[in-house]
Amino acid sequence: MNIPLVSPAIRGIEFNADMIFVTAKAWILSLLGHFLPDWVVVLASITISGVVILCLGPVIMMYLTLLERKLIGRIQNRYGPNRVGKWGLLQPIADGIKMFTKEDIVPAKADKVVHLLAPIVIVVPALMLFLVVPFGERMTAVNLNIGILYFIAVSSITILPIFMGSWASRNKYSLLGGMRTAAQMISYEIPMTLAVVPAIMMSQSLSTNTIVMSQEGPYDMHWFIFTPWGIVGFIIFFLCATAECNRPPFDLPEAESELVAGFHTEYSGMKFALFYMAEYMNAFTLCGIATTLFLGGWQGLFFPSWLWFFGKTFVLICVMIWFRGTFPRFRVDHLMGFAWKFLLPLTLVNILLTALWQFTSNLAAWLWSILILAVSLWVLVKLNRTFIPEKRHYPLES
Amino acid sequence: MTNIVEIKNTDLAQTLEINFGPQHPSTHGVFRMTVQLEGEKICGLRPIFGYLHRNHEQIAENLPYAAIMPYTDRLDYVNALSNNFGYALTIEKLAGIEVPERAEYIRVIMAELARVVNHIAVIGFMLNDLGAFFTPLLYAFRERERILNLFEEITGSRLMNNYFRVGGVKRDLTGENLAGIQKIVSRFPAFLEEFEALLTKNEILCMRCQNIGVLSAKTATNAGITGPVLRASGVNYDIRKVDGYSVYNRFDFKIPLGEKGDVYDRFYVRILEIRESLKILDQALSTIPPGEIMNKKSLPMLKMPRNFKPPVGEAYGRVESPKGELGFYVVSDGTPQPWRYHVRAPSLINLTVLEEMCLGQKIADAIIILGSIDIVLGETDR
Amino acid sequence: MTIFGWGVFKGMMVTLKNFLTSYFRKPDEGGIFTVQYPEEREKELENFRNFPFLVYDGTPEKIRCVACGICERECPPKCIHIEMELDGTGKPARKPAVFDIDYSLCMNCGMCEEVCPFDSVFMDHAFEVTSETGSEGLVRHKEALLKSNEYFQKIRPALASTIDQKRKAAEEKKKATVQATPPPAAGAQAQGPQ
Amino acid sequence: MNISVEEVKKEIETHLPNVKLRLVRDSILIENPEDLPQVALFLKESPRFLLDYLSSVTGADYLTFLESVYHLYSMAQKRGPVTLRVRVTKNNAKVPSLVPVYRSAELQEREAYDTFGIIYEGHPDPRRLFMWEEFQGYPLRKDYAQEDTEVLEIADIAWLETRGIEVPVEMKEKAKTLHAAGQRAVAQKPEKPRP
Repeated sequence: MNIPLVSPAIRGIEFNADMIFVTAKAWILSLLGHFLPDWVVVLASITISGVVILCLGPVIMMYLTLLERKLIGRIQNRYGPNRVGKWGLLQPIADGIKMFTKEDIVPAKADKVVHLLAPIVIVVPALMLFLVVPFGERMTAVNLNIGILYFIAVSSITILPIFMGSWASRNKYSLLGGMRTAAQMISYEIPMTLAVVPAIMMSQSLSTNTIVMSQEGPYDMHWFIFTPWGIVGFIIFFLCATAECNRPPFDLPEAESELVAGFHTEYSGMKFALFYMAEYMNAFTLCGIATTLFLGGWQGLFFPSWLWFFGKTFVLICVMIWFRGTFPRFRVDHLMGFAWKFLLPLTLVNILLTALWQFTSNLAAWLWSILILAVSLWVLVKLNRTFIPEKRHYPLES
Repeated sequence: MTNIVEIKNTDLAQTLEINFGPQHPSTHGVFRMTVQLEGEKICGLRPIFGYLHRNHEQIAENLPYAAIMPYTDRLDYVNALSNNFGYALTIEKLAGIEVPERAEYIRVIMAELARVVNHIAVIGFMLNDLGAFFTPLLYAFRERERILNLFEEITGSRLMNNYFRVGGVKRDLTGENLAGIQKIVSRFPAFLEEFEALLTKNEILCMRCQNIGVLSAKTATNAGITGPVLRASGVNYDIRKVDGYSVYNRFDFKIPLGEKGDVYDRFYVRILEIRESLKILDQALSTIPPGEIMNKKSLPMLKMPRNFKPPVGEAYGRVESPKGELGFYVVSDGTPQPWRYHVRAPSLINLTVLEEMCLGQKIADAIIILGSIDIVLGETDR
Repeated sequence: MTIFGWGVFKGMMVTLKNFLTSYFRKPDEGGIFTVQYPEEREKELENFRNFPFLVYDGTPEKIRCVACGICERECPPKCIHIEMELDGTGKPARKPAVFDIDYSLCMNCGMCEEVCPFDSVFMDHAFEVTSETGSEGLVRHKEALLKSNEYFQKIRPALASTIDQKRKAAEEKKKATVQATPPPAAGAQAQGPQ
Repeated sequence: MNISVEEVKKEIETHLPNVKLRLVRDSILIENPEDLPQVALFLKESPRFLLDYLSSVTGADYLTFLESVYHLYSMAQKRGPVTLRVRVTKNNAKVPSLVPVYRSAELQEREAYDTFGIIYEGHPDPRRLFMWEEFQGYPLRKDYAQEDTEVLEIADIAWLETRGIEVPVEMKEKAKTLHAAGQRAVAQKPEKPRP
């Protein structure tokens, strides 16, 4: 008997590179559908997505570390890792083995349970964030209609495990790092959330899929970033995302030169690796969401949708790495000032601008929005004199 | 003024005491300070020394004069040549030995190269303390590497040069060496341009450095602060100009002065000092005379160090090392070993005002203030 | 007034430039300056000094060192130990029986090289010195320290050739004086080492 | 630019008639150590010399007495040095501190106290600088004998025993007798330098 490998319901899908993953999943499911009852197929569908995400997270994290070390190496005129495997491609695996074989040290006076829980708790929200990221057309794991709300809610959980870890370590450096984290992340949540609002307003949806879809247009280049409010929103969102995942120049919680290693001073081995993993996965998802919101998600010409998405996300990650290779760190009070006195007012102006943009969007709109932005920027810079470098004069005497 | 070192812990419940060092990524070695914190604000700071103490002075008092030279390398191991210079000057003063002209020029060239090495390394390390992830440091080290290769070629060692001798220098500079130095000097301004583009106008750096750790000229003078830290406070005092030792008075160079005496001034004064050093190097390379490199009188001393006995007396010699005034006080009793040998270490004395500069600032500032003072523990603890 | 953020932007351009140039520039002109050590090595510079070694002419028996002990006395960290070899009659043979250098103490200052009146001790270029037994394993005995004049010629050609010339001249001078007035001790000394 | 010592001496003697001075090796020896702060303050304030910068403070051991040496410079006039010195006996090595006049003396006086045992009276923080507080003896004095590292102290033995390391009985007894006598274990000088 001839069993059809592809069920008739799936046949309708065009078999092309764009849909390769979607088709593959559908094919597996249809194959299972031949032998097993329906509820198993539904379960399998969930499991496949889950397994893919669970594998994707760590793999992305591993190769992000490699990418970061390579890029920073090149920025500093070095090679970066190039010993394990060709171009150091096996370096993350070597690092993983090293992490697993390291002794797991728990300070004698630490709160053992919380100390153990913190790295586990931090990875969970980082993985949960992957659910709503649209990796490509029809490639969102769970197409929530409140996707962005879910993203904002889950991403803010990260503060908790960091503070848990820092508190449980009973180390003063950790404690300072934890306090800094709490202050920093709560402050940067606000401008980040407000920076998302324009995108939601324009797409009139909280679903990540719909937001991407609303950026469709001629030549697939009708991205939100090509509007004045889009570019401002994107920059604010990106800066806040950098601060949210504790990356330089906002890496105060782990400030190496001040607090040794900040909140993970007392962590070693795999627990430390989990903190690291969460940080990199957060960096990836935040860049992914930034892509979704402002860079048109999977929209793009010629190439498959998932390639566009990953390409855009990796460009953003490279910019984060570039920041790390260039900037000195902020100081606590400057960091807070930057969030509350500069970014927050700017997001409010931006929301206003978006509201106006909905009524008129033509060349004149461009002009007056640039005017409004320039004026508000000028006012903000004038109000924030501490951010402006003083001019110094250095006499040369004999 | 008298109660400077006492920690003011009026309310212990509100303050947090933290040990920075001796194992800490940015205390430049094994320096240790206990910091009293109110939130992130510093309300008390106490430096603790001695983790790298090896009684340099007693080691030297048991050695013949010539054999002390390699030990002076280990004082400030970032620029050993300045230490060599100070020691050689002091012994020459003590024994009344003249130095041939060419040797003086070679000394000036090498000491200025060492100054350049030290200043770029310090700026790089300071930026690392600020949190720039090694990029400025590695750019600085890229240039430093070229100079160190040159040192290796000329002196035989990259860091522990042991190059100066009482009455001259160990080895002559060949034409090839001079060309090599000239090449470095001529390409250095381009690097400085790049370095400044990366750093000096950077808003984050300015925010972090300006008006932090201000040191007034009066306090600086009274506390015996020397070197770039003093000049950043606006005091025009450079021993190269004041004493005019060696042949420094033949060169035309200026002394950059700071405006406010904060971390940014200290950082920028160092960059300007590199430019002045390059000017001195340019002049010295074009006017270096031919001739002897060693006083004939002191040759036997090098062959038989134990036969060298300076007359009974004492001498205090000082040089402008990149860290500040490096002084050597040597008392001779007519035996081959010095009776008393003392090093006035700039890194140590510049730390006198550390607490005063840090009070009321944030933790992150304390780190960069320490970085801007530029200490080397080999010299601080001796 | 400069635009707010311009300094940050300029800094980023510098790092971007360095990132790009690292791919095609030469190490000397702003490219990658890493020397990948075990495979690549920097050029050995003639004046580089590391640990001391002893020079012999021709065969290891013809050692230049006469065990005078000057280097032992002048060594600042006192890492050299010499014992004179005695010939059958109990007289010193002007040759070291024991010549140890503790590499774990040596601080590479080059003092021994400078004070040696017999051009016997020189600083080596070999810097890959390790031991599996801690500092005891780093004590080098005479056999390990002895290296031929050819080796010396190879690592430091300029210095070695001037010293060879100097020695040759001194020998000729000595020969001339010996031929003029042969002292009785000269013959005995020539036979001594055998 | 140098300052002639005779000139300085004459100036001090005219303004501070009670102070007894003597010239030693191009430097001014202040006969009575108590006069030191007075002289230093005068030299710092006097418009003629303006010696506002204390470069170096150090001690020296001359077997019969200890010396504290000060090198003064003028930053304002760019002149110097003027060397001051005071002499004290080893039993009563007390010199008034110069910290109220020059803060640069702060760490250097601590160093001189650490290495020579000269007590600087009135120093705001008279602790040892390099050595730990429990350290006995003054390492740069000529009569200082090095500690015998083979002999353990009582504290060391206690530390070892808490970690279950057995200490030979002779060592314990030696430590006890030394501790009772309040002495340090002093090393015999090695007869021959080590190979």
